[in-house]
Order: sequence, then structure tokens, then C-alpha cells
Amino acid sequence: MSKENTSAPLEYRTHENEMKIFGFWVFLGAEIVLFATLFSVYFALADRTGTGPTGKEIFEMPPVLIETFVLLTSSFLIGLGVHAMRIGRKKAMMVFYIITLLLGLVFLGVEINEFLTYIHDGATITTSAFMSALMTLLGTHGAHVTFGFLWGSAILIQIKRHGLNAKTANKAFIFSLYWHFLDVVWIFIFSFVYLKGVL
Amino acid sequence: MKKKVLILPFVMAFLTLVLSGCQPLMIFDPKGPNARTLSNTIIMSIIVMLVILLVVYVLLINMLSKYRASKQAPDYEPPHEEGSKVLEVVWTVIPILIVTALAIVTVFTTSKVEKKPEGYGNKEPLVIYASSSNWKWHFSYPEQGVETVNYVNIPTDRPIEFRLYSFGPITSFWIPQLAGQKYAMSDMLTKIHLAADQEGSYMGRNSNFSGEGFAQMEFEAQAMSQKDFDEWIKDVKAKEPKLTEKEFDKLLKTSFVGRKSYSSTHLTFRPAPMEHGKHGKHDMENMKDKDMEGMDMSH
Amino acid sequence: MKELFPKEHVLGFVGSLLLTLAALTVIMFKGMSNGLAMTILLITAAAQALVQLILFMHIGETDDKKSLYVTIIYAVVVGLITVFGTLLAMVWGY
Amino acid sequence: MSFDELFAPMKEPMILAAGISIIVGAIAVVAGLTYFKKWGWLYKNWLTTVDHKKIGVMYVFVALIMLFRGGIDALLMRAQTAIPENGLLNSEHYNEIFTTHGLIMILFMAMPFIIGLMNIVVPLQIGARDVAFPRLNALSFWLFAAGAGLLNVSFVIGGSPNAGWTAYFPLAGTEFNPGVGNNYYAWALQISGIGTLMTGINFITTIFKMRAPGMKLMKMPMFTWSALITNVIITFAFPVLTVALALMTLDRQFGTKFFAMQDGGMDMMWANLFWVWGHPEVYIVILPAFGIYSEIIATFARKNLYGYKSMVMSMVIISLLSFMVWAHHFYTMGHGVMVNGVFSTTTMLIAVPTGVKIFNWLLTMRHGKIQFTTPMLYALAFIPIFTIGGVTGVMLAMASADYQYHNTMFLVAHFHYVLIPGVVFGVLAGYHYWWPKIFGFRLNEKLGKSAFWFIILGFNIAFFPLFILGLDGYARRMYTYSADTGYGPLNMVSFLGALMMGVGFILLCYNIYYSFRHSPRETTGDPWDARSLEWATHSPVPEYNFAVVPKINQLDEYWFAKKEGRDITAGEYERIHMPNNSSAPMWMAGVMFLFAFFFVFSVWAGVIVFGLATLGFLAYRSFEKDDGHYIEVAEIVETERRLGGEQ
Ligand code: HEA
Ligand code: HEA
Ligand code: CUA
Ligand SMILES: [Cu+2]
Repeated sequence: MSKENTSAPLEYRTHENEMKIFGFWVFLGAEIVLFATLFSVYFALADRTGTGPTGKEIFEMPPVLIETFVLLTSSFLIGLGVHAMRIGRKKAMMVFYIITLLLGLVFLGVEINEFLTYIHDGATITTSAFMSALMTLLGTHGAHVTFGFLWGSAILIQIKRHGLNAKTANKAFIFSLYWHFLDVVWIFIFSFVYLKGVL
Repeated sequence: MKKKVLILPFVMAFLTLVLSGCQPLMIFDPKGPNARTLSNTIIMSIIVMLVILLVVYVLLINMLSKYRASKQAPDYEPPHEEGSKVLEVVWTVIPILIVTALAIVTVFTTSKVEKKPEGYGNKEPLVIYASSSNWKWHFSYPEQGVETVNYVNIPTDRPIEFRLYSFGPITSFWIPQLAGQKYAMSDMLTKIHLAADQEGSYMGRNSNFSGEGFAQMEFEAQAMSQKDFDEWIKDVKAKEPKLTEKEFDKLLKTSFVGRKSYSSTHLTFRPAPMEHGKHGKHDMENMKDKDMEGMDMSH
Repeated sequence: MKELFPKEHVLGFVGSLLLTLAALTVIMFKGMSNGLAMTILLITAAAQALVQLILFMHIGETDDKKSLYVTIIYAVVVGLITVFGTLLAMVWGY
Repeated sequence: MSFDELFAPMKEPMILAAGISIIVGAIAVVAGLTYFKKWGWLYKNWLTTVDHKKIGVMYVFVALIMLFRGGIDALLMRAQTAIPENGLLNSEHYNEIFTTHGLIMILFMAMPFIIGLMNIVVPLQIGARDVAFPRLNALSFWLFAAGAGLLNVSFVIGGSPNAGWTAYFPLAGTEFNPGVGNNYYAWALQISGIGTLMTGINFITTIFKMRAPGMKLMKMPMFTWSALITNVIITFAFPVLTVALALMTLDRQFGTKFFAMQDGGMDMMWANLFWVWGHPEVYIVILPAFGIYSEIIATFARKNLYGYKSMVMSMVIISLLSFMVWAHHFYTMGHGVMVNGVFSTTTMLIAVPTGVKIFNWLLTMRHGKIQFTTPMLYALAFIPIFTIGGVTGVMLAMASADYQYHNTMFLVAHFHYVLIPGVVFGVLAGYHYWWPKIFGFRLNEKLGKSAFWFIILGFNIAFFPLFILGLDGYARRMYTYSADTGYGPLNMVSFLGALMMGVGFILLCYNIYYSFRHSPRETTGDPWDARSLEWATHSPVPEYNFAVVPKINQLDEYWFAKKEGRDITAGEYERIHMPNNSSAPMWMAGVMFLFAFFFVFSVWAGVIVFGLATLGFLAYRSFEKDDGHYIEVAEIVETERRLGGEQ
């Protein structure tokens, strides 16, 4: 376990690093099923609106488009961050990561605003099966982003303190996988909740 | 020693049959075409399974009696065997064939019992709504305009269509000697088709756990001639009170009520849910107009 | 690996923007049939996922790529079974 | 909820007695530990350990306790139904008991038992020093323990769940279940489920990334293969449970409408989600048992496993099919013929790969030299009895026929006929088989065999009658029945059988004590003359498992090396890197236990405090610096000399 593979990028340097990345991929597999289940519930309940509003009535595209482009951009930027890390540019890497996290905050702000609008219009999570499923699906994704913000910040602090080494680079790389994954989930929400919903 | 274990299930089967008093088991004592289809299906499948079991048991007994260490020379070295293509194909293909046959039987018999039983010409089925509430069964006869609680009478020479739903937990409507069971749920209607070809009294019950009074949630299904049935209807219509909304709400709240009869049904003031596929939207249809307006404002 | 310009990432980003625009066509053209709209959404969403997976997440960059692909494909298969099986058992299949 | 209500369960004499006996037992344990000054030892060697073998032993230990807890439930149920109109238990108690019995047996007995054996054996079988993430492994264990604790606490504080282990809505909703019982259900399963999910990820990584040099996938022992496949199923099935339980919590505690009876809610959706997880779950518990049987049959037939490749293939196929059959648990929900037909077919198809395995085991024994040791007896009894359970499963799989079996004792008989000869016999076989590896002495064969006979005879006597009762229209989950149904005599027979099983289990426990006192110590490390790598190291196994990691050229390398007189563990010692012990997993699970406990009672202040504390632990872990430690060569030499008995 102490043997180092010095030709690999920093984040793959030790066997332990490799295993962490591998394990995280498996975890993402589990996350795929988790979100697939939430989607199943949402699809089955999408037109069971009871006395509440339908999706067509409440979805508004402008904020959703903002959310989409914000997340796509952040996903791109964190990719640049990993690239910078691999060519040893600690400063650039940190800048990219910080902007990524800030974009995450923007996304959350827009999403919270969206929720507040629903609630203001009288459609809460208890209004109907549809609203429950919608807000749970969005909320789970949002909670992931929130957690990602905290986690990413913790990693940045560590990189600031200890610099880029096999350990911190490994964490930063794994975090980037997580962030890209959240973007993928959002694309599916964007396509099959919002776009399909307003069709 | 080992062989004793192998005959054990058969000894047990024999013993249990004796102990159960030599009456035919309820499932194998059908009193209507649908239950008979199921009974035959089950007997057929049991025979298939016994054959499979026999194969496994014969093989096992063979291995255990021939290859036990005590029968081998002390210096016997078992050979290295990778496996056998031929055998593997055999024990893959034969089960696939068996499964295919069983699947065909399944589809065939399922569609048979999900339809109006044959042999009644083009007689329209008698529709009875059966709904459950904690812990009783309500039977509504829309055609006749009567309602009963915890017992149901049916004519023998007419197919019956039960339409099931629930005022609470999921329940399962089951008259083993007449037909297989089906769930009754709060938001959708399910159906059972059956017919009784012998007069008699049959046990019916909820078989899906629904809480404290579940064990007592039985009813009697009595099959009678059309004449007796008509007479009974006439009787109920003449002698029994109407079922008011208030009375019905009281019924729903009471846990155990015994048998009751009424000369009108609750369907008029408490309609049954939609069939599946349309459900979920029925709330919309039931909605008052003012709710509708309120909703429009939500944009 | 050492080049300064992150070609893959820029490509991926442009790709994902284009795919988003393509998905938006389903609401831009009124009167598109539902089937066509769903097909477009399915294709663009799947393509977006692949962009992220391959160009951004570099799923294929190590010797483990076979195991990783199997893992992700397995997860996607189970996910699809769950989604469509649930729809079959809860909505369509009556 | 008032104080009175909180402890309402305690008013029942039976439950009070159970509560008191739990408390007395706990006090006895605490007193004993204090008296013998064992607290430090316990803390240092067990509670904070990250060693996979010790974690495995703790899993098995808790599983055995849970087996007794669930078994006492079972005896109570059988006693209640032994005679018609019996008054031993009232309806509410019976309902709570079968609910907790089902939950405990499946989730807190079968699961931890197999995970425990996997923990003990898998790293040894692949020649690894530990699992991929030892810290996470400890956390998995402690989360499981927290979940099990929570479910058992429900018995004493607040009331246990009573809507069946399946907890169908709307029965499990607040309208019909206003108490906290089903909140306990949601949280006990949630916490332990998250632990299980982490186990899944951990073992997949371990098996993919930590095999000894040369051990290709197709050279892995069959138990490791079964563990790999099982963990794949775990990883992709448990997220569904996580979601289902979260929705249950939302519905019950936050008023959402997922499974509600109004506002568009869909009660069937719970059943659907439960079984999307629940069906794979039964294969999660059976596949490792299949793996254990494969090891044991090969060992004691003294032959290599027949049809290795097809054994692997059939497990892969089962793992995929297991995700495609769940609707067979609700054929009676009113689906069309097409849907039921599809699910019938996929379900029955599982018979094919399972049959392949059965025939391969049978053929393994041909030309063999069969030794009837205790583990082998369980394996041999498994084949004929499990096949009964399997073929009755195929009978249930025929949708039309299931309209008559569903919700009856026939179904109850089916699943006990697969779970007990399949899973329970499997883990008991593994327990006898690997006991000497862990503790360095064998369990007494004579006692082991008599326990076996009691259990196996008792089992058939207890459960065969239930098939007949089911066909006679006896519905499950009925706390009583009237005498004129005629169900009385067979139920009495069944009760006697269950008692007999109880005697068998008591013998099994006595055997631990007896063998500990009298069994000769083991010095070879390979008491059964077995085939796979775990037998190549010493018993008990040193902390680092193998002083020198062996090189693998073929399946059953150790067996062939023995025959050829090679020593595959020979080689140059190097210092070994090992992870440090940590108390964080235990405390973190404790904090999550409290979090869940307060959640059950909707005490939000507690929820927030302990929720934040949980995040705090994660942050601590992220910032923590812990590089493990090295075991120096001198220490290895010394350990090897001591364990090797001066060879
Ligand atoms: C370890 C657990 C386990 C295992 C292995 C199985 C295995 C199987 N089960 Fe079982 N099952 C349960 C645990 C298990 N089950 C539980 C707990 C429940 C009920 C839960 C509840 O409601 O509370 C249940 C319920 C259940 C139902 C639902 C019934 C109902 O609710 O009405 C069905 C229906 O299809 C079913 C089918 C099967 C089948 C087809 C198999 C097959 O995998 C069996 C395959 C094996 C063989 C067939 C034997 C060997 C094969 C051969 C010798 C080859 C030749 C054979 C043929 C060609 C047939 N099971
Ligand atoms: C792995 C899973 C597992 C195991 C091992 C068992 C083991 C047993 N089960 Fe279990 N059972 C389930 C899983 C399991 N069960 C599930 C999932 C359900 C469905 C729950 C639901 O409906 O929601 C169920 C339901 C269930 C019922 C149905 C109740 C009903 O529907 O009305 C019954 C009835 O008899 C029963 C009996 C037994 C018995 C007698 C044993 C025996 O094998 C137990 C043997 C163990 C012991 C006997 C204990 C050990 C010894 C002692 C405690 C010492 C004391 C002994 C003496 C004093 C003699 N079980
Ligand atoms: Cu129940 Cu649709
Ligand atoms: Cu199943």
C-alpha cells in the first residue's frame, strides 16, 4: 500500500487513492439507482395532482434555464480545475473550484426562490402526491448540492493548508466526480420534469 | 441416517393429511368454474414439482450411498472434474422447457379466470360492489338496490362480477371455493369474476392483513337458486331500512357490526372509485367549482 | 495529459450547451408530437450524460475502466428497470 | 406524547418481563465487565477495532442474539396458534410480534450473519490484509448495531411497529397507525440500511482491487464470488429502500401525500417500492449461503467444485433476474394478464440458474469421498429441503395459482422453506466450518450433530403442516382462528416442531461453552484439510492475515500446493502497513442512533443537535490525519513463531 506509482496523476498515486476513486464510482452507481427510484415515483405520480396545481401550471422556464446553465458551467469549470491540478497549478485550480462552488450557491438560490414561489402560490409539499414527488426529487438534488458545497469547501481549506499532495488531490478529484454527477442528474430533471412537464 | 431425512417430507405429507381429518382441502374442493380452473392448475403444478423433486432426491440418494468415505478405500483420491458440457446443457434446457410450459399455462389460466366464466350463455353478470372498512365487508347490489354487511348472497345460475374497493387499508377479497383473491384498495376498482355451480354456504374473508380486527374479518357467501335469491331480495326490500349517509358513516366507524341488510346502497351518496388508469384524476372530477377557480389563481 | 489547453473539457462544454439547445426545441416548436418530443429528450439527456461521463469524468482513463463501465451500466440498467417496471406495474399495466 | 403513553408497552406483563430481562441482562454484562476489569480490553480490542475479522465476529455475535430474539417471537406465535381461540397473545401483541419477527430475522439476523461471515472470510480468501476501507467497515457494523438497537428499543419505549414487515400503506400510515411504531420501522431500517449499502461498496472495491497477485476473477473461491455478486445486488437494491423509507418518513411525519388515500396519493406505490428492494433482498441473503455450501461440499466431498464457470454464470444471471420479478408479490393487485404473465415468466426463469447450481453440487459429490462433518450435514440437508422451498416458489410464481396461495400459510411455508434450509442452515454451516479459523479450536462434532438433528427434524415438523393449512384456506397473520375450521391439530404439530428447533438451538449454544472448555486446540491452521486460501494462514489469524501474500496460479492454489508439497506462504518478510483503530465509528453511530431516536418522536431540537453532530463527525473525518501504522519485521517473525507452534 505504500508503493507509489509515480507516473500516474497525483490523485491516483497510491493504491489507497485508486481504491477510493474506484469505490466512489461504485457509490455513484448506487446514487444512479437512488435517483432512478425518485424519478419512478415522480413519473407515476406526475398527473396525480388531486386538488392542487399541475406541473404545466406552475413550471416557469426562465429560472430553470438559469439553473441549467449555471450548473453546466460549474461542471465545466470544475473540469478545468482538475485539469489545472494535473498540470500542477494549485492557484488556478483553487480559483476554478471556488467559482464552481459559488455557482453552486447561485443554483441553490434560484432553486430556493422557486420553492418559495410555489409555496407562496399555495402549492406545498403536502398539497398533492404530485407536489410531494416534485419537491422531494428537487429537494434531494438540492440537498446533494448543499452537501457538495460544504464538502468542497472543506477540501479547499485542506488544499490551502497542505498544498496539493496525493491525499488532497485525491479528495479534490473525487469531489469533481460528485459534482459532474449532480450535473447529470440535473439534466434529467431539466428534461423529464420541466421540459416534459410544460409540453 | 441420511435416507431418513429424505423420506421425511413424504411421511410428513402423509401424517398431515391424516391429521387434517381426511376432508378435501378447501382449495381442492372448488364449487365454481374459476376455482376449479385454479384447483386443476395447482394439482398439475404439484405433479410437475413432485417429478422434479424425485429427480433431485434420486440423484442425492445415489451420491450419498455410493460415495461416502466409509465406502471408499482409505487411499482413494477423488479425481479432478471440471464439469460436463453435455450435462450442463441438459439441466439448463429441460428446466427451460418446463418453465416455458408453466408460463404458457399461467397466461392461459390467468386470462381464463379474469374473464366472465363460460357456460352461462350470454347472461349478463350480476354486479356486486364489495367494499371493506375496518373490519367488515359491505356488499352493494346496484341492480337490486340492496346492501348487506358481512354476508353476500348470490344466485347459482348466473355469472357474478365483484367490484372491489376499500375505505381504508388494502384488503383482499377471497372466497377460496369460488375464486382466487384480489385486492380491494381505496383509490381504484378491481374485479373478480366468478360463478357458483352448487348451492351452499362458503367461507369468504379478507386475507390481507389490515390491523387489529383482521382475524375476524370473515363473511359468508351463500349461493342459492335464482328463485331463492329473488325471494331474498324481495324480503330485504320490503323489511329492511334504507341505508342513509349518517347510518353508513356510523357503520364505517364501528369495528364489528355482525350482519346487516338495507334496502338501498351507499353507492348513491358515496360512489365507488374509478377503475385503474382513470384514477388519481377522480379527485379533479369530484372537485367543486370554487376549488377550480382557486386553482386558476395559482399562476 | 500535460498540455495546457483542456481540449476535452472545452469540447464537452460546447457539446453540452448545444445539446441543451436541442432539448429546448421541444418547447420552442408548438405542435410537435409527444412521441417525437420524448425521443428528442431521451437522446439529448443520454448524450449529455455521456459527455459528462467520458469527457469530464474520464471514466475510461485507468486500467479499471472495464469494471467501471460494467458498474455504471449495471446501475443504469437497474435504474431503467425500476423506472419502467414501476410505470408498468403502477400505471400502464391494467 | 405523554410519559404514560411513552412507556405504555411496559404495562403489559409479558413486555414488562421482556424489558426487565433485557435490563437485568445488561446490568449483568456491565457488572461482569467491571468485576473482571475487562472494560479497557473490550474497548481497545473490540469496540474500536477496524480489523475485518473482529468486526465479522461482532456481526455474527449480534446476529446470534437476534436469532434468539426472533426465535422467541416465533415460539410465541406458534404457541398462540397451537390451539384454536387461544388467549396467550391478543391481536395487538401478535401483530407486533410477527412484524418484529420478520424484520429481525431478515434484516438483523440473516443480513448481519452473512455480512459477518463475509467480513471474516473474504479478505482471507483473496489474500488481502483487510477490506478496502476498514474505517467505513467499522461504521457499517456500528450503524447496523444502532439500527438493531433502535428496533429493540421500540419494544420498551413507545411501541413497536405492527403493520407487518412489509408495512403496507395505508395501514402503516398515520391514519391507521398513529403511534410511533412505524417511525421506528422507518428509522431502524434506514440507519442499518445505510450501513449495509456502505458494506456493499466496500466489498465490491475490496474484491476488485485487493486480490492477491495472480488471482484472476475466475480463480476466486466460490464464496468470494457469491460475496461479490451479493454486494453488487446490495449496492443497487438498497438505495431503493433508502428512498422508500424516506418517503415513508415524509408521509408519516411531514404530511406528504405519496401513499395517502386522498390528494392523488398511491397506496400501491409503497408495496411497489418495498418489493423492488425486497425481492433482491431475498437473493442477497441466499447467494452467500450458496457460496458457503459450495465451499463446504467441495471440501468434504474432497473434490473440486463441479462446473465452476456455470456456477459463476448462474449467480450473475440470478443477480440480474432478481431485479425483474418484484411484482410477483402483488399479482392480486388487479394487473392485466400481460403484466402478470411477464412477471410470472421472469420469476420462474430464476429456477433455471438455481437448478444449475443444485445439479452442480450433486455432481460435485460424484466420485467423491464424502465426510459427514457437522457443516457438511447442514449442506446435505439443504439440498432436498431447499428444493421443496424452491419448487413451491415456482408454484407461487404462477400468477393464476397465486390467487389462491397469496397471503396464506402456504406462502409462509414457502419462505421458511427457502430461508431456513437456505440461509439459516447456510450460515450455521459456515459458522461451524470457519469457527476453528477464528478461535483456534473446533466445535464438538457430537453436540453439533445432535443439534443438527433437532433443528432439521423440528424444522420439517414445524413448517410442512403449514403448506397443508395454506391449501385449506388458512390466511397468514391471523392471531387466532375458530375451532370448527379444523386447523387446530396441524397447528399443534407445528408448535411441537418449533419447540424441537428451540432445543436444537440451545444445544448449539451449549456447544460453544462445551467446546471452549474441552476441545483440543488447533495448530495446523487447516483442520478440515480444505482447499481455499483462508486455510493457508494460522488459526487464530494474525492481525495482518498473511505474513507473505501468496502468489496464485490457479483455482484452489492452496490445495494443489499442499499436494505438491509447496509452501505458498513462504518468502521474505517485509514490514506491513495496517490501519489504526478508531473509536469514531462507534461514537458516530451512537450519535446517529440518537438522531434517529429523536426523529422517531419528532423532537426537533434533538434531531438538529444530533444531525449537526453527525455532520461534525464527517468533517472531523475529512480533516483527520491518520496514516495508520507499520508492523515491523521483528514483530512479524515473533508472531509467526508463536502461532506456528515452533514448526
Ligand atoms: C431466501 C429467500 C427466498 C428465496 C431463495 C426464494 C426463492 C423463490 N421464491 Fe420466494 N419468497 C421469499 C423468500 C425467498 N424466495 C419470501 C420471504 C417471500 C414472502 C415475503 C412476504 O410476503 O412476507 C417470498 C414470496 C414469494 C412469492 C410471492 C407469493 C405471494 O405473496 O403470493 C413468489 C411468487 O412468485 C415467490 C417465488 C419464488 C421463486 C420462484 C423462487 C426461486 O428462486 C426458487 C428457485 C429454486 C428452485 C426452483 C429449486 C431448484 C431448481 C431445480 C431443481 C431445477 C428444476 C426446477 C424447475 C424447472 C421448476 N416467492
Ligand atoms: C430468516 C428469516 C426467518 C427465520 C429464520 C424464521 C424462523 C421461524 N419463523 Fe418466521 N418469518 C419470517 C422470517 C423468518 N422466520 C418472515 C419474514 C415472516 C413474515 C413476517 C410478517 O408476516 O410480516 C415470518 C413469519 C412467521 C410466521 C407467520 C405468522 C403469521 O403470519 O401468522 C410464523 C408462524 O409460525 C413463523 C414461525 C417461525 C418459526 C417457528 C421459526 C423458527 O425457525 C425459529 C427457530 C428459533 C428458535 C426456536 C429460537 C432459538 C432458541 C431459543 C430462543 C431458546 C429457547 C427455546 C425453548 C424455550 C424451547 N414465522
Ligand atoms: Cu391502487 Cu391503483
Ligand atoms: Cu420475491
